[in-house]
Amino acid sequence: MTATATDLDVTAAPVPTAAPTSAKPSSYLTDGTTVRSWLLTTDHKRIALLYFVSVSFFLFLGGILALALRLEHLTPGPTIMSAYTYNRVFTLHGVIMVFLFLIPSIPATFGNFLLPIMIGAKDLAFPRINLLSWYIYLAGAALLIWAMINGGLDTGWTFYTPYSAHSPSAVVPAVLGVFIVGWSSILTGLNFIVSVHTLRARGLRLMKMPLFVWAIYSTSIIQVLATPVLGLSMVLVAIDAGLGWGIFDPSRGGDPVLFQHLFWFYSHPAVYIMILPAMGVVSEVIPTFARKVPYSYEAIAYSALGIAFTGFLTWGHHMFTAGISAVDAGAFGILSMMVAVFSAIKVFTWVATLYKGSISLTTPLAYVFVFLFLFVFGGMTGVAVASTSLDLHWHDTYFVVAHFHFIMVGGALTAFLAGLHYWFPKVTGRMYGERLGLVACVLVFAGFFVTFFPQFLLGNAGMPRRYYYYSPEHQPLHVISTIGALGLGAALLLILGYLGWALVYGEKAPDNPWGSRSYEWLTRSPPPTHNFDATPRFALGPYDYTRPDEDAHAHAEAPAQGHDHV
Amino acid sequence: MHTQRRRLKDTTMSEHPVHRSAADAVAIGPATSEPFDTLLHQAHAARLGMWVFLASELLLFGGFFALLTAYRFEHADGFREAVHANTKVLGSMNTLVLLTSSTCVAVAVHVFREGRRRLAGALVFTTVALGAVFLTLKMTEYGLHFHEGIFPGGHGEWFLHHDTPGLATFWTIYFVATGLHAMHVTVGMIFLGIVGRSVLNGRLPRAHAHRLELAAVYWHLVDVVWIFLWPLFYLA
Amino acid sequence: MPAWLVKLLFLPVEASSIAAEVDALHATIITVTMVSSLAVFAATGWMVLRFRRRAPNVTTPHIVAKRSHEAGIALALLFLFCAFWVVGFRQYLTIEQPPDDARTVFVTARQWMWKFSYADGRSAEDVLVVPRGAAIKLAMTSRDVIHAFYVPAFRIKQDVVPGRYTTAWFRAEKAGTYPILCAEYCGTDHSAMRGEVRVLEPVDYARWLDDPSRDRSGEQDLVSRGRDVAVRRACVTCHSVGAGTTTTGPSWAGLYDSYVELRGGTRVLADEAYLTRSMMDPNADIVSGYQPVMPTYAGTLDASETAALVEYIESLREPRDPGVALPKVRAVETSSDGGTP
Amino acid sequence: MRRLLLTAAALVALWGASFGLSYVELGRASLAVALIIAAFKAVLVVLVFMELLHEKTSVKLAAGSALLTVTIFVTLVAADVATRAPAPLDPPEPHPTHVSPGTGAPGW
Repeated sequence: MTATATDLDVTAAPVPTAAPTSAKPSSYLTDGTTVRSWLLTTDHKRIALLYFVSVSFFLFLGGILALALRLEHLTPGPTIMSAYTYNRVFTLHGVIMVFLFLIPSIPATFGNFLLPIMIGAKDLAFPRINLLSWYIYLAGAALLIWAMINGGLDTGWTFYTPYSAHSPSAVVPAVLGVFIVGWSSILTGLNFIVSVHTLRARGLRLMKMPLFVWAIYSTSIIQVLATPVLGLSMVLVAIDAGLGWGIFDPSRGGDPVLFQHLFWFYSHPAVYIMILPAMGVVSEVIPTFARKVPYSYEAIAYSALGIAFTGFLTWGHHMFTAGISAVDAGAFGILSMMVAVFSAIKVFTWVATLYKGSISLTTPLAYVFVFLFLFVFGGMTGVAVASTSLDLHWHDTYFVVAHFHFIMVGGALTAFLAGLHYWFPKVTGRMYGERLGLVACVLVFAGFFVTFFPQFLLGNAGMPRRYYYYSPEHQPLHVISTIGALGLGAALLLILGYLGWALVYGEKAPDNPWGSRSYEWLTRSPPPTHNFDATPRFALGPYDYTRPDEDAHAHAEAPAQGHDHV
Repeated sequence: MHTQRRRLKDTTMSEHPVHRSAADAVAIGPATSEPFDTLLHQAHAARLGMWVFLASELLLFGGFFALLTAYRFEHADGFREAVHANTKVLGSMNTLVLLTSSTCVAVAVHVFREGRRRLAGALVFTTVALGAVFLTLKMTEYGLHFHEGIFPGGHGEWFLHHDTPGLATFWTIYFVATGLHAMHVTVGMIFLGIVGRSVLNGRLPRAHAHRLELAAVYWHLVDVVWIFLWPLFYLA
Repeated sequence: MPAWLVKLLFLPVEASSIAAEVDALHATIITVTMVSSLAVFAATGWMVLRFRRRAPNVTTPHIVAKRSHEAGIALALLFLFCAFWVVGFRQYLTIEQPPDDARTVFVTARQWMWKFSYADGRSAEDVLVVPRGAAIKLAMTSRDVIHAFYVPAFRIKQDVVPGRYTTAWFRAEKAGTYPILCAEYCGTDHSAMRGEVRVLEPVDYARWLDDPSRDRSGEQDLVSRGRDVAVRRACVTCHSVGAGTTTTGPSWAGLYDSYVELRGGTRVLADEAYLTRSMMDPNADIVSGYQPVMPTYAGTLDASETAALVEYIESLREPRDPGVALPKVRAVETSSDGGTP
Repeated sequence: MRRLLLTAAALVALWGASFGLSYVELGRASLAVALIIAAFKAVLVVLVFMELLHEKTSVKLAAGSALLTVTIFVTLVAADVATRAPAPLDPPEPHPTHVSPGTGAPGW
């Protein structure tokens, strides 16, 4: 590579260190402390925190509902609620967790916070649209919650017609709420895509971006291209339920299976909206704590794009029993296997990255190991379900419930927790206690496994999902599952407790507590409002652990001066 | 080496006015929005943002294309019958109106870049007027349908005499899809109207031509969607 | 598959001709799943011990993946997954295509019961009786929303879609009684929508066929059961069942399949789904001219009572063509024996 | 400018061709013909009017991936409906798709 005046500086010449910062440097947290300065902020970091507070609230709400469902299943008949209530509670749990927690969880919080920093930008390309997307999210969420309180919703989060067209519950406001939340997701994705293409710092090639950026970028593609179809199918359900025009009503020549095509065209890729950012977190945490260059940067980056692409080809595997043609079932079956290959490549690359590293088993890495185990387990059961004939037994049973909870809780939530611990010092400027962190991680793993592993067995035994009454012989497994869920809930509360404590009393975090090479650690903890005090020079790659810390840092720092014009 | 080539591609602009020369960019001055250094840079981001948004819009209508294709397989006879009953002449005139309007706005962008502000403004408002003509024709069509007794949801008298399976579905999708399209036309008209005003009164400097381009590109997408809806609903 | 493995996996008894094959694939893939996830766990665990950080600020080598290795692993996995798919899809095709000698039973699903109509014109609710060893083809449709016909012991599941027929078939290989479940969420009493398959030895089946009383199977037919429910639950104190009389609620006579005008001018078709909804959530659609005084019957009426009531209200429509109306069988179908046992 | 006007002329010509052909009985091919002509028109609008030819790679990527995704979507949905085995039976009598005779008013 040639170094020119207008190009990336890769010369090894040491650069003068930035002037030592004053005793109490301003950060994005202290730069304006009024409520107004938060609610009208266009700073991506503050918006990320606004999102974080919102999604945590909905995680809590969805979690309470999940516990209520588990308690109901302590006995085969009525325990604490009626069938009528049960149907509303599981719908509410699904809708909140999918649309209000999982979809925005990592992209809108960590993605929002870190993506601009990781590409050396001052903010996202459209800061005001970024704030707008949070308000749209809130508006959609408010409408959804309003619908849930005024009339409830008993269609399941899948809104299958014709049931949703006939359901006596508040289908119309609920689906419009989902429609609105969808726009927030599209705008976030749009912002990320444009930022990656136009706001990378000088010399930061695409293939030098941190892998988390690749993951978020791939996620954004799905958000932009799949969400509008969800929007359309929600509008059509609202029309069928509210106006009775019957687009999917068989009595007027409609075909309810087509609704399922439209719905899953979004909702299957939506699974990758949840898991791809999680993979991005894993790709950051492993190199940092193993102090190791990823075994294959390209494999991880390209497989993220590959998953995003093949994600669009596989929705039909939700419909093997729905009455689609055998040809389509076959096509969707084999296309689904492609996703598994891309995911497996990632797992191999991550594990291989550990080889000959210098591994420090901290809380984030512990969560990543939990992720790896649960993700492989959950992913392989996905392969099992995609093997068409097996799906005929498992479809719509607890096996499927266990499978997607392994991916979404075992995968996405675990990675969310990994990211939460990993970036906690950067975001808050405080350190959390490592010992409690590891204890909580073990508890989360145990609680999760005890909750969901029995559900695989329930599915094998032929227990359908969304069942209020179940056969008494399934009771022992349900009781075990409920005990696990209580444990998982307690572990999450423990995390909430010690992180809240650390927020106030935790010791001050250094700028780069983990000795990472990734770019977000080049700035202060917490970062200043414009992310970097001086225009950073990304001279080394984000994973260069072949040099010692001092050497690496020398490359990263740049003199404080005005930024260059592109 | 590779790096350098990439950078060149990113910063050096082609001859086409979409990408002004780097020197021009400096003349244009600083960006008006925080994360960008130059206006040129900001304009590119805005254009990319609009295209990504249009990609999203295309998928929104993609849902209709999928539904129409599938239902055509299921109800071939019903769809043929419904297409024959549709107001073909009016619908086709509307296609011509939209094609003309697209031409107008494309020329408007072109002449605005050359500095012919008044002509550009006039063309933009011609486009808006053509949009209004489109909507008027569309409303006339709806009126004719209602008069015949064709209402969405398979309601109305017409369906008493026509009972081929698929007719209700065709008309419902027709009303929903063209209605959604008409909403996009309206949004496009508002967008063009706002930009057109600032073109006419000179408050949109040449350096900000990308704002006009954004409105124009959006208008073209509305046209492209209609180009496909037209044969599906009116021709065959 | 060996019985201990079936037990270990918590699977139901293998009662159909395809169950053993499907379970074999199941066991294979689950074994691969367990082994691979444990291998990843073990590998990470070993490396954490072997390569634990001994000193801060050490440098590590840059080990670059060989393209050939990456491609090799990817291809090997693709091959493995495709092998699963080939086996699974072949089984799927077998399960989807009924053999030529299959006997047809018509299945009508509705909230929340199953109705089985045999080709000789007789029918029964919630109980499907079949001989062991014979291929049975189910031609299924729904009267309201989507349901799914699921017999865990047979390893088959098929959605039952309104407005069209879907098919499933099975060959039961063990005599006994197996539960039928609805696997597609269909409303309040989804989990109570249960039936059973009685697989009889051929001798017993012949005896059952000749039993003149089997039409009723000792039970009332659905319409008269609905009438009883209407009286027992005091529906008829508010709803008249004859013409003319105005009472607290809308009359049931001629209600089914008519358009009902609601408050606010909306008109809805009184189909099965509407009737069920009106019992479960009466305030969802208030018929114009009536007060919202009806309490919800969700939790009061059980699944079969609801279905019987709907059937009864249907019977009060203007009479068109009385009798059991079996759907028209297309020409391709009539050439076979039509499923007459 | 010349290029814009030439494109406009081509669009109008294609419109005329499509409109004229709709009066010719082509049977099942008529929709295919109309859609192919529509595709040509769309390509002209996108490449010339929307200046996609001169945009940067990122913009081309956005347009291309949207097109690809829509194609996948429509193809795989259509593949299902087109290859479904014929139903073994006619469905039970459908509900009437209309309101009671005489009332032209919509049911909403």
